[in-house]
Amino acid sequence: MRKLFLPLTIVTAALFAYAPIAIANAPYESTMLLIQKIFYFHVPAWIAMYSALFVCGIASAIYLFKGRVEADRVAVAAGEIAVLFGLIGLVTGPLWGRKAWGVWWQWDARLTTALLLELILIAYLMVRKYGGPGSEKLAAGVALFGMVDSVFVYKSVDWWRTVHPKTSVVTSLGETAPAMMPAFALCAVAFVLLMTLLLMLRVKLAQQQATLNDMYLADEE
Amino acid sequence: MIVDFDRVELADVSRHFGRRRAVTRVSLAATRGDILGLLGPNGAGKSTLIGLLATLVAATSGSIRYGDRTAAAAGPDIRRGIGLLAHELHLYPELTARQNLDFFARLYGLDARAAVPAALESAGLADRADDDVSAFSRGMRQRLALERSLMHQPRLVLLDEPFTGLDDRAVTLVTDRLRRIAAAGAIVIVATHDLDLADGLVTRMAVVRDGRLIADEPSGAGLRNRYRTLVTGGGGAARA
Amino acid sequence: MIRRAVIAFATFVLLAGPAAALQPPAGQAPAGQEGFVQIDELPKDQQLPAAPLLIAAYAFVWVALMAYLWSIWNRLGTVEAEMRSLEQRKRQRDGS
Amino acid sequence: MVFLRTALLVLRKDVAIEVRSREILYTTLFFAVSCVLIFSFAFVREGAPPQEAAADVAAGILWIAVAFSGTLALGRTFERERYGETLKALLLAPAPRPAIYVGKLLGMVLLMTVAELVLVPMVALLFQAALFARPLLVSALLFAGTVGFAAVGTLFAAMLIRARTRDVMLPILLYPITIPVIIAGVRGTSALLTVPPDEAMATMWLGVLTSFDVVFVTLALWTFEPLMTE
Repeated sequence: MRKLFLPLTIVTAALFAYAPIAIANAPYESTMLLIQKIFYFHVPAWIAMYSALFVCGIASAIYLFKGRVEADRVAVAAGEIAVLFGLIGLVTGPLWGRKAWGVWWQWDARLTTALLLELILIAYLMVRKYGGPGSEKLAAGVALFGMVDSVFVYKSVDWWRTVHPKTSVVTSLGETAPAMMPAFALCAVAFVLLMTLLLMLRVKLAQQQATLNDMYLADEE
Repeated sequence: MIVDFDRVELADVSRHFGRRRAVTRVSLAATRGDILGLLGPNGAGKSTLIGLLATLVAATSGSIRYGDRTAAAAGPDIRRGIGLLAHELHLYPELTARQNLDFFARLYGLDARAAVPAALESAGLADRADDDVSAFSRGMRQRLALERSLMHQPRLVLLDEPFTGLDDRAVTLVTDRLRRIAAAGAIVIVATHDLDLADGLVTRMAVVRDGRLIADEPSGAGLRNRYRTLVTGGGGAARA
Repeated sequence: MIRRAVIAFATFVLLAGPAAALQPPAGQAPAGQEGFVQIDELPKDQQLPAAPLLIAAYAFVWVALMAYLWSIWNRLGTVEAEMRSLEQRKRQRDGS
Repeated sequence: MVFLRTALLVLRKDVAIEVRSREILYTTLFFAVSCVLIFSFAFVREGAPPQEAAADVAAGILWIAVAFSGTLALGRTFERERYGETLKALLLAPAPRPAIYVGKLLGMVLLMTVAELVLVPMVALLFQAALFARPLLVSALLFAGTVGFAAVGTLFAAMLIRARTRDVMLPILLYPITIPVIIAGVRGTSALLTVPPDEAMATMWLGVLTSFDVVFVTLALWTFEPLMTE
C-alpha cells in the first residue's frame, strides 16, 4: 500500500493543481454563469461520498461474515471519509442554492438524499463511539443496512420530490454542455483519488490504533 | 440429527474487547463425568468462558470443539447438547413457573406434558407451579432456573454462580443434583468465586485470574490453600 | 499489500461509475416549474453576487480537507506518542 | 419446520406475556394517542387543519404516531428480554437463530397493528380523513409500512441489547434508516386522502414499501446470527 501511496499522491496533487485552470477555462454555463463553477467540486464530492459509503458497507459485510478485522478498519475509515465528503457537499450545495434558488435550503431531491445519508453515516460513527465494548459489530450492521438503504432513500426522496414538482431541482446540472465534461471528469477523478488517499491514511491510523491495543494487551502478559 | 459429544475442549482461546482482555489463551478440556470448577475472583473471565462455551460469545482467536466439531460446523443442533444457567436466570418474571418451563420445553422440542411436571417436581415447586415467577424468592427462582436449564438433558451443563441466593439445604440439593447428572454422563462446568461450596463438589478445578488459566488440576485435600496461594499470595509465581 | 490496494482502487473506480450515473440525468429538467423565478429574470441589482459564494465554497472544501488531514495527523501523533511511552515504561520495568 | 415452530413459539410466548401484563400495549397506545394530539396542536388552526394540506397533515400525523409508538414498543419489548437475559436463552435454543428474529418481528407487527387499529379511526375522526374509503389500500400500506419499520427496528433493538446506550441509540439508528418507509407511507396514504383519490400513486408507494420489506427482512435474516454473537 505504501508503494502506491506516493505515486497516487503525486497524481492527485497534479490533478488538483491543474483543476482550477481547467475549471477556469471551461465555458460559462448560460444561466448560472460564475456560480455554476461550484459544480466542479460539489458533484465530485458526492461521487466521493457515495464511493466511500459503498466501501464502508461492503467492508462491514466482510467484517461481519468473515470476521476480518482489517475489513473493519477499512469500514471505519470509509465511514469517516464519507461523512467528510458529505459535509463538503452539504455546505457547497446551499452556497450554490443561495445564488440559484435565492434561499439557502431547498428540499431538492439530491440535497435531501445527501442529508439523510449523512445522518445514517453519523449514526454509524456514533454507534462506534458510544456503543460500548463490541460496538464494531453493531456498527457493521448499521453500515450494511445504511448502504442498502441508500438506494431506497435515493429513490423514495426522488419520487417524493418529483412526482409533484412545484419548484425546480437543480436545472443547471442538466445543461452541462459537452465542453464542460473534460474539466468535470478531471475534478471527479481528482476527488475519487483524494478519497482513496485519505482512506489509506485513515486505515493507517486505524492500524496504528490496533497495534497500540495489541501492545497494551501484550504488556499485560 | 443428534449431535452428541464426549468431550469439550478449548484450544488456545482468547477473547478481547478492544484493549481489554477478557480471556487470554486458555486451553482447557473436560470429559463426561467431570465436574469442572472454574474458580477465580470476580471479573477474572469466568463468565466470558461460560459464554464462549455456550456459543453466545465468539472467540477472538483459538477454537472450541465439542467432540470433534466446532459449534459453527455442527450447526444449531449442537445447542441441544448445551444447558446454561447464567447469573441472570433466563426466566420471564411475568409468566408462571409452569408457563416458563412449558415454553422452554417446546423450544427444545420436548414433550412438555412429561418434562414440565418432572422439572417442577425436581425444583420442589410443584405446589407453586401456577404462581408468577416474579412472586418467587431468589432461591426458588434459582431452583427453577436450574431445572429449566437441565430439562433437555444436555450433555454439557454450564453453570455461572449457581449457588447465589441459596440456603444451605438448597445448596445440598443442587450439589446432589449436579453429582447425579455428572454420574449419568454429563460434562458439568461450574463457575464460582465461592470456594467453600465448590470444595467437595468439583472433581477438577481450573483457576482463572485476569483472563488467564493459572492452574488446572484434580481437586483434593488442600484445594483451599492451593487456591489461596494462587489467587492472593502467589501473584508473582503465577505470572512466571 | 499492493494487490489489496489495486483491488481497492479498482473497486473505487467501479463504484464511481454508478455513483456518477446516480447524479441527475442531463437535459431532463422536470416539467412544470411554476412558482420558480429563473435567476436571469431577476433585475440585475437584485441578483446576488456569485463570486463570494463561490470563493466561500472553495475555501470550505480546502478548510474541511485540511482540518481532516490535521485530525488524522494529530491522532496518529497521539497514538505514536502513546506507543513510545508504553515501550519506554516496558523497558524501564524490564531494566529494573 | 423447526424454524417456523420456533418463530411461532416465540410469538406465542410474547403474546402470553402481553396478555398477562398488558403493560406494553397500554403504554404504547397511550403514547400513540398523545402523539396524535401533540401534532394536532401544531397543525390545527380554527378548528381544522389547513384546507390545502388536510390530506398531508392527517397522513403525516398517522405515520409519525406509528413510528414513534413503534420505537417505544421496540424498546420496551427488548428491555423485557434483557431483564433476566432471556434473549440469550432464546439464542441457545436448538433452532436456527433467525427463527428467534422472525418470532420477535411477528410480535412487533402484531403489537403495532393493534396500535394502528386505534390510531386509524382516531385520525379519521379527528381530521375528517377518508381513511375508510379505500380500506384495502390503506391497510395494505399500513401493513407493508409496519413490517418494514419493525423489520429494521427488531434487528437493531435486538443487537443494541448489548450496548450501554441502547435507549438513545435505537431512535438514532432507526429513524434515518426507516425514512423511506415514512416517505412512502405518508405519500401513499396522503394520495388516498386527496379528492379525488390517486390510487395509482398509492399503489406505486405500496410497491416501494413492499420492496423495502423484502430487501430488509432478507438482510436481517442474513445478518441476525453474526450480529447477535458477541
